[in-house]
Amino acid sequence: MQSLVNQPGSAITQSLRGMALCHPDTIKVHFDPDYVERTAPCPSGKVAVISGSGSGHEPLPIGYVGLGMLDAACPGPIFTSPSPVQLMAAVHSADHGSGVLFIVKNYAGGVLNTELTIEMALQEGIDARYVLVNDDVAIPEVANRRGLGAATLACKIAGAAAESGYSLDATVNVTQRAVAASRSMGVGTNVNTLPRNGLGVNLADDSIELGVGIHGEPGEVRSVKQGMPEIVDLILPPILDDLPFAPRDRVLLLISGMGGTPPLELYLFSEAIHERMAAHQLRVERQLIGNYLTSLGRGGYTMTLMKLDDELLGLWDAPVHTPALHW
Amino acid sequence: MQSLVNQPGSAITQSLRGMALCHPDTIKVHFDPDYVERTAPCPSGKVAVISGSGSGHEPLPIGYVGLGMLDAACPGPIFTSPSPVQLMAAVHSADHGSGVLFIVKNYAGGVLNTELTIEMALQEGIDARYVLVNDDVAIPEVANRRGLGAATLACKIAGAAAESGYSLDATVNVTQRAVAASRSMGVGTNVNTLPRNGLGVNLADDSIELGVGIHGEPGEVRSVKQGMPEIVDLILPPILDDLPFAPRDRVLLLISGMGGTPPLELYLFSEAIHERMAAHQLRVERQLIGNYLTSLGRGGYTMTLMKLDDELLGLWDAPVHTPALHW
Amino acid sequence: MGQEITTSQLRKWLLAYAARIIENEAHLTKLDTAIGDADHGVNMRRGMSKLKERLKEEKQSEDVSSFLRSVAMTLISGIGGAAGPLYGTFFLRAATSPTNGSSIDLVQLTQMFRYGLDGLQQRGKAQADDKTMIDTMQPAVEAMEAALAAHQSPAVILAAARQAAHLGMKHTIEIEARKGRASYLGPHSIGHQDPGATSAYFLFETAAEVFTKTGAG
Amino acid sequence: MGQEITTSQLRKWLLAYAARIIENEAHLTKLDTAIGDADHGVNMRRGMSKLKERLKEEKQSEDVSSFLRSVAMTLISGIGGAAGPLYGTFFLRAATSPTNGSSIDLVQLTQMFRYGLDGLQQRGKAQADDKTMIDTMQPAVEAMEAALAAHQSPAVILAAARQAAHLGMKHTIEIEARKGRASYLGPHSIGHQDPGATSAYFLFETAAEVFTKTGAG
Ligand SMILES: Nc1ncnc2c1ncn2[C@@H]1O[C@H](COP(=O)(O)OP(=O)(O)O)[C@@H](O)[C@H]1O
Ligand SMILES: Nc1ncnc2c1ncn2[C@@H]1O[C@H](COP(=O)(O)OP(=O)(O)O)[C@@H](O)[C@H]1O
Ligand SMILES: [Mg+2]
Ligand SMILES: [Mg+2]
Ligand SMILES: [Mg+2]
Ligand SMILES: [Mg+2]
Repeated sequence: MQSLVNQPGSAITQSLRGMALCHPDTIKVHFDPDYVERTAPCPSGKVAVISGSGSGHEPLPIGYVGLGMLDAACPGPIFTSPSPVQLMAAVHSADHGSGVLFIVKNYAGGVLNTELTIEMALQEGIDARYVLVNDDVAIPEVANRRGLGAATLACKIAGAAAESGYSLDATVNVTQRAVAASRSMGVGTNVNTLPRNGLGVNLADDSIELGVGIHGEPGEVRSVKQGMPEIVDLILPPILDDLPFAPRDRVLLLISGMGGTPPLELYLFSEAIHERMAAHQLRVERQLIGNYLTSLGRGGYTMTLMKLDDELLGLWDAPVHTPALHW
Repeated sequence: MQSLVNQPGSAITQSLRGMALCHPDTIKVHFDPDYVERTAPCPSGKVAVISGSGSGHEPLPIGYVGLGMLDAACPGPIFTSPSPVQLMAAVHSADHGSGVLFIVKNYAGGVLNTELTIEMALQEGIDARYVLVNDDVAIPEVANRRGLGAATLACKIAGAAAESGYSLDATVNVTQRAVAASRSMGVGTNVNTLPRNGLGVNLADDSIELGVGIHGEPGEVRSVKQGMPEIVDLILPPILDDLPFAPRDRVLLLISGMGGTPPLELYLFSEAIHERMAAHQLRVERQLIGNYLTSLGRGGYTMTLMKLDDELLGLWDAPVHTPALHW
Repeated sequence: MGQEITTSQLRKWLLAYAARIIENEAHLTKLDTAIGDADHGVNMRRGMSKLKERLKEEKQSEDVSSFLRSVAMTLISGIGGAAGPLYGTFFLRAATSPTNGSSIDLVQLTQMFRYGLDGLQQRGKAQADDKTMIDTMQPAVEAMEAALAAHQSPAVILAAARQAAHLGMKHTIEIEARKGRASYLGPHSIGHQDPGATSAYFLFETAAEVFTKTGAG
Repeated sequence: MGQEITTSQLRKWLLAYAARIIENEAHLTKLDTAIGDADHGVNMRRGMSKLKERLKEEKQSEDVSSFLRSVAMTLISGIGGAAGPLYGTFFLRAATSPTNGSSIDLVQLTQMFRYGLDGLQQRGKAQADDKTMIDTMQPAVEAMEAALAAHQSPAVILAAARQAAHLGMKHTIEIEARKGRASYLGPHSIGHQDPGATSAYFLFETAAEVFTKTGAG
């Protein structure tokens, strides 16, 4: 039933309306230009935190709108970043004079649209900045690294900081620290494909795609004979060595399915990760397992580690009330 | 990467361990026989609520173990109900002398294993009963109706009743009322298949399988030209007419993906449902949208409506602290 | 009727049964793929592997009842699904039939099957023609009882059981399922042989092979 | 250099451009499927549909700058992805180039392209040979400037731009991507023509067609 999601335009609009109808106490949706804002009132002087993203990665970004996280979010077409017109509408809704922070995954479209929006906002006298999320160690050149699970973490950290009264500078700084302390990698498990086009080749039953992107960007096809532990041994060293993470580091572990991964398999993946965390003497202080950054209905998962300190831990634990995160 | 989930035995064990490692504050897992128990202490005199299920439907049942829901749960092999040996181990762990209630989806294996277990428990002097969950209106004969989303609701209602001190009789009664007030139906969207065997035929891009089961039991293949509203119009009348639900009824709406459904599509489905709820003047007092009853990684969704009264609403709202439900 | 079947011969029977099921795992799963959830072979093989483990320990002069009870518990924990409690109840109840301690004669063997069948039927509440293992077992047990009443030889009694079981199993092809997962298919279940009726047939087939060879004469 | 291009002729050019892109939607998406995320055609078609809507309203004696600015805003809101802000910035910046009010001459047209290119390059920070639309635009603008300096006729200037754009577009087949999604492919991006370089080529192709026909002479 690929066609359900493929109706250009209207599927996004209806899905957006669906999300708002499912969470009427938390979010409010606007159309044309499309954006979503929180219903919870803002403390005065609060910095606005906004994120835009192509659709198909739900709950990101709309599911992160609400108290303690995003003030507003904009969904683009499938896998295509939203326009400055949408982003400016979100700015006008969320800005209360203390400035705006955009959380942007490092893809050309997201960065370019945000930079253009920031120029427009500055012309209107609104102080606007962005933090670039680039946690994907599958890309060797740091400048080209894509944004993965750290986008979820950055939205939470920035939102908690803003909610608790951090200034724009301070919110930018702590969010940049959160991203700088995070590393991720993705694994595709079923179809080596661009979901939109139904193209692509089925992976063999014993094969994965290592370092896959969340828009069908291909990874490296590897045959895996030993099951999950072998997969985790392929992604963990690049993650751990890059920061690097060291024994006794306190970490936050985020495991996200890509939308087509059975929960059974996600917990299988988690088990192998936890075993290695213990072997590396990493202290998993907090964890989140579920669908937090998806790629339409493809099979696969991403793993993200963030090195924690007391400030980041406090901001992570701060109350949040959104469709996707709630505590 | 079908093979990851298909390793008989060890995949279940490892996934179970994974779930426990992800929720160490909430659940504790035992092996051989396999069962999971809550870590939260039980109020004295509390009735024990237990559910067993074949694996592949996660979070059901293990994700519902914890304060305010299940005291223990047993996972069987993929799509195969757990054995009386497992269920008795759960009984021994959870029974504190006030009796045991099993929540059983209406499939031959589940019912037969539970009945055998109850005979064993009675021989040991333990008062044990079961409530049969049979909410699937896709099956015309009421006696054969399968258990779908009402299993999640029954676990919550029974758990809240037991936690708040209901007797075994009273817990059985209110849980039976909850099931009797619930109706469901499933829709398959991608592969008309038994996931385990990789058999089956891909559905055409504009086709769905109406009334599909959660173990690959086939539904009726239908071509759908108008998208989601048309799908909802196929499943809603059988659900509404069966109870029947009437205008101004207060209802709880549960929408669950089957494990391979993108969140975007699930919200699209929700939107069409909400529109019809309004048209039928049904008052959606509570709702849950996500993966609550899955069928490995297949594409599709189930919709469940429960007619609410004050008692059921109160039990639904009662605190719960499990891997999958938390408030 | 002087033939005595010892616990050790019952063990041989069940070892032969386990081997036959394991040989036929793919076949049973294929049958369950057509009208069920594609696991009957997997379930039975899992149970049979445990049963073979259990049967390795040959205890000296074990009595028939406790032997059958331990077989039952092994199958209950090992098979799973619908078939586990059904076969388990069959042997649990068979274990309560009359014996001579560590052996049974052919009258008692027939009673053992009757007790097992009745227990299984109470457990599953299926009738003849519901397209289940009952359709194999009920005619087989009735054929044994009739042959016994007609004072037939052990070999003839066992052959009659096997033949009736075979006919019953084949009969499931023609009928519509009213119990178990196949019942969801309604009339679409017609034309397919029931997997449980098939695994049940092997009970009588191997009984005829093992008890005729070892016991007759 | 007496030829004047009016706002109405710019409108004709962009209508021709929109039509050319819409004809080539599948082709552009196919190119983006090989080395991107399979949406460049979809993105450009979405933008061009909006642009056609916008161009329907023909305002009397609209001045070139505000016309180009409104084209920019339409593309910014309509295209999305990476291409949206890039083409948007191109026209936003082009709108700041010198004009004669409601017309421009060929010098000013060349300046308009130069302003647009510089703006796009500042926005995207791509260099020549990064395998992007820059590889089409930069040689095309340089060819216009050279032909202008050599006092060529309008037709020759526009033909030079089109030819250089075409060569630049084809050159992207041979090089490795260093910007945009195709950069994730590293050396695997070689052998594929860049989708953005292709959509950018049509700007110069339709300019040559429209301005040579309507304006020259
Ligand atoms: N109520 C019943 N009474 C007797 N036999 C039954 C009953 N329900 C199911 N069966 C038998 O069980 C078989 C299926 O067993 P199996 O596939 O192992 O379990 P499941 O149906 O749980 O997957 C059916 O082929 C049928 O013969
Ligand atoms: N930094 C950049 N500078 C110039 N052009 C770029 C840059 N990044 C990408 N592009 C162009 O954008 C094109 C892709 O556009 P499109 O597919 O619409 O957007 P997206 O990459 O967001 O899906 C590429 O083919 C390339 O020509
Ligand atoms: Mg894109
Ligand atoms: Mg089964
Ligand atoms: Mg079966
Ligand atoms: Mg693209």
